[in-house]
Amino acid sequence: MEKNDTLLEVRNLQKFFNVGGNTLKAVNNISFDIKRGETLGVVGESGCGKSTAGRTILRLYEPTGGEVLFEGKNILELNPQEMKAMRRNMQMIFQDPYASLNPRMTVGDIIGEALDIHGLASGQKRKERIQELLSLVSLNPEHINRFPHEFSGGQRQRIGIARALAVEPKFIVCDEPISALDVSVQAQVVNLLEQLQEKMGLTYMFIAHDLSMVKYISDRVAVMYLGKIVEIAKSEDLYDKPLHPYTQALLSAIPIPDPEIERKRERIVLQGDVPSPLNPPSGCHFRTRCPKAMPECAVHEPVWKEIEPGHFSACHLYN
Amino acid sequence: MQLSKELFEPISMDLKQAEEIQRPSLSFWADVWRRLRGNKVAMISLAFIVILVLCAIFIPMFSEHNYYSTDLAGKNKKPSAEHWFGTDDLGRDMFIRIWYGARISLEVGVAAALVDLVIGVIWGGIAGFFGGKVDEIMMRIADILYAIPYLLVVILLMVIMDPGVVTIIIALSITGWIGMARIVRGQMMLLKAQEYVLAARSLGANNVRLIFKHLIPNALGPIIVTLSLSVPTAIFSESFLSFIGLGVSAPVASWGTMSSDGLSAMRYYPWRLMFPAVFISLTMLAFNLLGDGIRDAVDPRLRK
Amino acid sequence: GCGAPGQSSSGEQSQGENSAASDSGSTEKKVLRMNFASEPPTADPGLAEDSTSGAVVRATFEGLTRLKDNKPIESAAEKIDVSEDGLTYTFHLRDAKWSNGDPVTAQDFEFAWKRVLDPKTAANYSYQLYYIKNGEKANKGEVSLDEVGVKALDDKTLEVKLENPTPYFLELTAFYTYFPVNKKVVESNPNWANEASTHVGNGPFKLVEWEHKNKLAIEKNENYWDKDNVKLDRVEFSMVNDSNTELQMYENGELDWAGAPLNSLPVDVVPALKEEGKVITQPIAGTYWYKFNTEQPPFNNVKIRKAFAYAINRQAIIDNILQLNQLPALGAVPQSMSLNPDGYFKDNDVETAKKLLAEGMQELGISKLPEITLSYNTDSNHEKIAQAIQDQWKKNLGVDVKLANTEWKVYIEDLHQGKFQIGRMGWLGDFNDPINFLELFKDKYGGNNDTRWENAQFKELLNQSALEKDPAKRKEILAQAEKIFVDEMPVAPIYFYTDSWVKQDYVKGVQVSGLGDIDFKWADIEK
Amino acid sequence: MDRILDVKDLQVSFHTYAGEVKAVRGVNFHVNRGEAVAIVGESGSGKSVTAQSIMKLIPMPPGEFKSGQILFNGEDIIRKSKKEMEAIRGKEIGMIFQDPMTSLNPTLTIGTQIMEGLIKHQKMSKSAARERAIELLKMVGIPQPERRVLQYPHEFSGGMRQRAMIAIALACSPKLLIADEPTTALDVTIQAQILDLMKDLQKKMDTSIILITHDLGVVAEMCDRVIVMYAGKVVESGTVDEIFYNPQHPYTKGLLRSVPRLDLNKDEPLTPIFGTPPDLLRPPVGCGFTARCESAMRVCQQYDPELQQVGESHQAACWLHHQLAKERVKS
Amino acid sequence: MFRYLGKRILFMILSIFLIVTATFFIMKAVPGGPFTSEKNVPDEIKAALEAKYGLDKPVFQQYLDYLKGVVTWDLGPSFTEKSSTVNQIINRGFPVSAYLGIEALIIALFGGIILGIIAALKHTKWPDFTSMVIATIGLSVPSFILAAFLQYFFAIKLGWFPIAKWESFKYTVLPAVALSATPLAFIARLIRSNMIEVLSQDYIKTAKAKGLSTLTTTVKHAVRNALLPVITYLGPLLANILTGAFVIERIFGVPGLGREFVISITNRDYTVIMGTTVFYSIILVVLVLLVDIAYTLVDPRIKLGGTGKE
Ligand SMILES: Nc1ncnc2c1ncn2[C@@H]1O[C@H](COP(=O)(O)OP(=O)(O)OP(=O)(O)O)[C@@H](O)[C@H]1O
Ligand SMILES: Nc1ncnc2c1ncn2[C@@H]1O[C@H](COP(=O)(O)OP(=O)(O)OP(=O)(O)O)[C@@H](O)[C@H]1O
Ligand SMILES: [Mg+2]
Ligand SMILES: [Mg+2]
Repeated sequence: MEKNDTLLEVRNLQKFFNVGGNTLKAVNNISFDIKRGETLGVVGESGCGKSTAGRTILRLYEPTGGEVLFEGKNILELNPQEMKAMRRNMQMIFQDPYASLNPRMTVGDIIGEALDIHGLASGQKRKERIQELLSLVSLNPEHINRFPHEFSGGQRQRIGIARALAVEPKFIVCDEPISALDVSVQAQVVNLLEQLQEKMGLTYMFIAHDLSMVKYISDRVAVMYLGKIVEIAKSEDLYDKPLHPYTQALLSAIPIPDPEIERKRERIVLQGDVPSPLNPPSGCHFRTRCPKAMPECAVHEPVWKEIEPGHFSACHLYN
Repeated sequence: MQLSKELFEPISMDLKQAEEIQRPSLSFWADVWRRLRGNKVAMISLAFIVILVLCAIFIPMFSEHNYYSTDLAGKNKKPSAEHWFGTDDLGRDMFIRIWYGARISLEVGVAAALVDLVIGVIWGGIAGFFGGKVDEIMMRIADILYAIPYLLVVILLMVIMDPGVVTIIIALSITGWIGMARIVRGQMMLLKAQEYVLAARSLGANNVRLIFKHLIPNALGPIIVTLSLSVPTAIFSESFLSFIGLGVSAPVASWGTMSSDGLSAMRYYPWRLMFPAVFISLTMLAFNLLGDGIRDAVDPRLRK
Repeated sequence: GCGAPGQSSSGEQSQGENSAASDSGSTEKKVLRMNFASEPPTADPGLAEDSTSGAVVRATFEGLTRLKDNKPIESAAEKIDVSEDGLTYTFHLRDAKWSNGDPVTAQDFEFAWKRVLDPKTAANYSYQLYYIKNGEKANKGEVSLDEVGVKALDDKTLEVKLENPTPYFLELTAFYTYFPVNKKVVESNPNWANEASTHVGNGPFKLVEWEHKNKLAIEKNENYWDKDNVKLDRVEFSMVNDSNTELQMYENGELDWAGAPLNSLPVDVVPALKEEGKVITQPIAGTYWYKFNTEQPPFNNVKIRKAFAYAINRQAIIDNILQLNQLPALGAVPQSMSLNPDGYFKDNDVETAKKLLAEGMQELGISKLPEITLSYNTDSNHEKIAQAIQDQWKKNLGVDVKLANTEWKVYIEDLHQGKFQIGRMGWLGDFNDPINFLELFKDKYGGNNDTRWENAQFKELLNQSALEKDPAKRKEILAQAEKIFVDEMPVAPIYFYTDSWVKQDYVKGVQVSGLGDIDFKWADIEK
Repeated sequence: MDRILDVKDLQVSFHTYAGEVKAVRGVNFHVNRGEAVAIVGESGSGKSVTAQSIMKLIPMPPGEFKSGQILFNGEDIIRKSKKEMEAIRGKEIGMIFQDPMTSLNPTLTIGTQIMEGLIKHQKMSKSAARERAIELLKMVGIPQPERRVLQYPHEFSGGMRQRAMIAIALACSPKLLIADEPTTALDVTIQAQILDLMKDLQKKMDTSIILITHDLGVVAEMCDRVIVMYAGKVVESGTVDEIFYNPQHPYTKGLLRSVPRLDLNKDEPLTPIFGTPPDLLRPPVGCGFTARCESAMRVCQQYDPELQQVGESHQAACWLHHQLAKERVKS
Repeated sequence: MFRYLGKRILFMILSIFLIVTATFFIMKAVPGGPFTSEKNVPDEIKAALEAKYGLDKPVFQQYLDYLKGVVTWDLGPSFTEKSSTVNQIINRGFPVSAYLGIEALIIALFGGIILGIIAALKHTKWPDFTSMVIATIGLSVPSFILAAFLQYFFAIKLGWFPIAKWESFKYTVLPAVALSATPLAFIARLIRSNMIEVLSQDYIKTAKAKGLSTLTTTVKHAVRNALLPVITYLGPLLANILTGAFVIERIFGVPGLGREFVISITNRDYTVIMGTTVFYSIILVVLVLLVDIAYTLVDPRIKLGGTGKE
């Protein structure tokens, strides 16, 4: 598959929230590209702005600044009519398989809503299409009239995927689609996503905090900390040779399901908590917890640069 | 235990079967109904209300008495075989008047609740959905409306409109919906942040669709509970309006009017107070208990 | 806070100890416990216009005359001279003192009356003084107050000139609008009547305690000229509005009196009370009637008006609903001043009514009556009567009438503006003379007519009566007028009011006049 | 070895409107002194119910002990009176809950909440208890504990709250600590801190730990032995090495295969366990895992296998270990 | 914090202004004036009366005059009660209503909390059912009927309390009980549902896991948290209860503000209507603010204005 042409470009994207009179910079100047057919993993601790970034890219939140180019077209400049059409290209899968399905609608209506909104099919054709989508995500097409609460978490997540696929999108933001699932069923969903990507040439932005899963599914991985991307690289590169101290700490913190390895492992345990995004530290946001912090880190924001080919990071260590 | 060898033959794993849902399919409301059915108190209340409605519809149709014919000589008669609930101070049959009163009270209750429902849900829905300035302004208006002397507004209304049940219903609807609006608004605030709303948005759903397909159906539980409580509130308010003299016009009498009429007769002709008062109280009790039952039945925390 | 009951701001009340004493030593003190249905709006005789204020003012002030057994007797005036033409009255005042010790002078009367007539005072009842020469003009600002026909010739002599010979003028002088006020006190403190401590009167009692909205007490005035005839030491008024509660308090021994004239008895308990023989009933000068809008069909037709009036069974309503021995009204003028005690038509005359209805409808050229609405202001008694009459009309005439009730003030406005077909109203006499009732309907747009009915002959007769000095002839003229009135039937009279009350047996001598005014001067407690 | 806790044939049901939910259907396991035991299993497999049974915190109704024994230091907890239980809770057994956001009372200061147990069990004075609370906070690594004792939970971050929870649970140096998914709600970096802390404290205080978790990585890091639960039953138990390197139950195997390893190649698909666990309202007749099991046999549908010794300290409940099954595989 | 308070107070003033304005014009639109009476007075007298009270001015001018009065807290004379100004009426009536209201509130809070707790602790058992029936009856019986029954049983039959009037403490008991019935029932139900919710919270499990007794857990951990939502409800409740309840005051002859309010409307006593409305709305908005402030004192999670809470 051709992976070289860029599907999505994000330039200096910003999303600020107003919280009780203060500005919360949930996403602060992030830039990256996603190529057609590629999966970009996004990792980072809770509250670092992953979901906000994903939602802003889909224009579910109005961005504060920056631009998002989808196939070269800036979607932030589209009028509501054009935006609605654009929504067929880009979809989202949500974290919580319980909260993301309307409990008062049948599975058929949940999936069919996309068809109704865009007028894609009606009557018998609508039903057939829904059943086709159900089969696509390996659910029993006869369950079309059931309600979400009758399904297990993994099945619900597949319903969510079927809903996203109904409009035949090119790009899907997967916002922690597996975090809420049991380990035993996480693989069901991940495998399904992989298969679909293969079959339909989908492009994913895959948000998660389970780094092992992100590594497994992504081509490239972006690491976020307090609203900023601190490192982006090919996924093997990132895991083999993390550059940013935060990435290093993050990787070392993952518990590995292998007692042997665990017994031998040396890990970097970060001190302290993630600072409040309302009042982030000056300079490099990570410096308060960084084991390698230097005086300079408090003064300047580190610049974003390509340290190795295709491996970008923002850290004073590499100046 | 004797196990035969055949038992240890492998069987092919049928994926479909593993995915099969074993419980029968139940929609949310079927589920609610099932739980409600298990609640004896709520069911008795519901039965009471149903019987009350049926009686209010049919008893006046088939009774030999009517609610307006006076018999001055036969006034203030004790309950008897002829007049089951006795007669009032104009010698009218209390039994039949109670059922006519039930019509008024229930009509007022249900209609006012419905109007509350429409205004309250839309008002609260819009305020909660759009939030921010819109919300601020709409809720302030509700607050202010709440503080304007109600009686004054009602008198003004009585001037503009002909007296009657409709006027009372409108009078009750002036401020009655505020509670509902607050509830719906709160629900909207909660629900609009739900991921399924976001999901619908990402599919390109417009606000109308979001509000009516996603938000309101999910707020229906609290809405129905509030509704079941606003019926007794309306009946209650109607009796207050009657007590201060703004009720339905005679000779039609609601329970409220009848009980305030009967109040002074409490010591001498207790049945004139007792019957309407007991009916008001039992009806309110039934609606309240039913409301509680519904609340328990729709509460997701008890659902598991 | 200071809202705590019992901690009333009684500091300013000099009689605080007295009242305490009266609680403990009730064997000596004669205390009458009454109830006002509401706070007296005022204790200023010039501004009073309701029965509650009237009761306070009548007890704490003394007019030129005072009604005893419905006859005016000299009070502040010792001697009264009336001129030949009946237009000039000269009052010779007796030596009397205000409760603060000042002498009561003729100037006080002149001042009080002119004060009422002064447009700046804006006294609602100033028209009660229109019988005085130039009274009306002065009140309307057409002439100066100096031209009003009242003058203090000296400290003890008051000369009054009238517009017309007014046979009932002496009765009027017993009315509170004619009471004097202490000129010095009023001029020095415009709010003198608002508190017990500043209130000054010349009556048998003085105001000693006024805890607004809660209670009021009067005590015997030691400065009163006739104090030997005042037996009561103290009258205490509570202010409980609810008539049921009032009666219960009476039955619990917390009150000595319940019911009229300060409140009413709850109708439902009346039969029981009557059975016990406790209810005292007295007719008063008032008529309860249904006004017809004579400008609108079908009540522009006399026969139809009459039909409706005749088809009412008044006695049944009185016996079963009102139950207080009211009298069926078969004329406009109440029994106490009646011109024709037998009435002008028959009660419950269904046959005639039916006939008249048919004729009336024929005259109007209709075969079916339009929708008819009977309006009344919201009140349970009015409602009961309306329902009974509605049913009677249905049964007797086969007419369906709709009932409509409205809030009081809205109702009055509607009635005054002619927005009604049949409307309930009552009239309580201001003074004991038929003219007070007939006059209402003199002018089509008269303030209290409402029916829009006018009759030249009727009008002429009333004008004549004003000039007639001979009481017998005058009565004759008025009777003619009433006959015309009843013939034309712009209103359907229903009943004449009575006042009914219950009182403890030891309460004696409380006077309730034919106008329903209560007077405590001669009251006594004989335990 | 010395058993601090011995759970024998524990059965717990809940009576709901829909019927009886057999949440725990005969669970057997034990915990040795000073040992860290993990309980793993899918959501709804009865882990929390088992843990709360040990504390007798199951709400009754709707809960009910159907049968079994929970021997703590040789005494049956199920038989204990309310008063006796109050003396055990907090003092002998401490407990940490999953969600640090909701398991602290929002209207009481952290200090008060730590002190409560101390005052109750150690009969400390208020000031002594406060001193001890400060010490405990310091011990769990909260900076400026003097100031922090006076603060309310909402002024703490998630990780700090979980530390405070640990301080509460360890306040009276209990012999057994039950941690019900103590890190699930936390970020990886914070999770690492907490796990570090728990390991540290376990060594220092010589407590036994029951750690309930989904995360096999955490198990590998923290625990000596593992108990695998499925549909209200223990299906396998053994040392970490036995479980991770030599799993005997198909469910355990599936579980291990479904998690990606960092060394796994992107091209190799993951191996999920298909299907869903059975509905405990209608527990299956045979083995609960049959419908999802690759090597299911007819017997699995009819009879429920019992826990069976498969190694020195290794037990599994699977018909595959039956003589007849082994014979069939051989042939 | 101060910015927040400033903003709140600004909003309060705006609200009061709007309430006053709306009430003023509605009042003017309602037919009948203070001088409309059964005995129609001659037009000239009416005109004189209107001139005396400034009612002859254009409505807008009257409105401005009135606003001026509100600002200087001089609410003018009463039209029907010639002996009182509106300020006096409020000064007299409010303490009475407030006294009665606070007494009723105490009864309601104590009774409601106790009933609610009993019900929650014995959830789905008979004490729960009994308390809820008691509470629901409180909501179901119209207050005038309840008042009449109280009078009948406790004053007439048993003679424990006087029937009516407002003199010493024992006169306050029956009206306070009658007035407390509805809020008591409401609070009981609120507490019950809050308690049930709170009892299912994790921190209650934590408390139990510490070995605390049921009593300590209930009192220290559950009740406290269950009470919080009641505080929000207290604002409007207090405003209503403090400014008096017409029906109760009428039946028991209590000289409170509630009676004033209703009677002034039926009398079209313009200044009293406006005065009591202004007073009520001030009490309402101030109490709502106070309750919000109180909430932040009781619930450490909430900071004034911190979350832009409305
Ligand atoms: N609608 C909103 N209003 C105000 N603040 C918000 C809003 N949505 C998110 N935030 C804040 O923005 C920051 C980033 O939130 P976001 O949800 O994007 O984080 P995340 O990385 O997705 O975290 P998680 O892993 O917990 O999902 C957080 O501090 C959050 O509190
Ligand atoms: N109070 C209760 N009422 C009814 N059923 C309950 C109750 N508590 C637990 N259950 C049921 O018991 C079963 C086991 O629940 P438990 O909480 O022990 O699962 P778990 O293994 O801890 O799962 P998780 O990983 O999701 O925490 C579930 O089916 C659950 O629905
Ligand atoms: Mg997120
Ligand atoms: Mg659990």
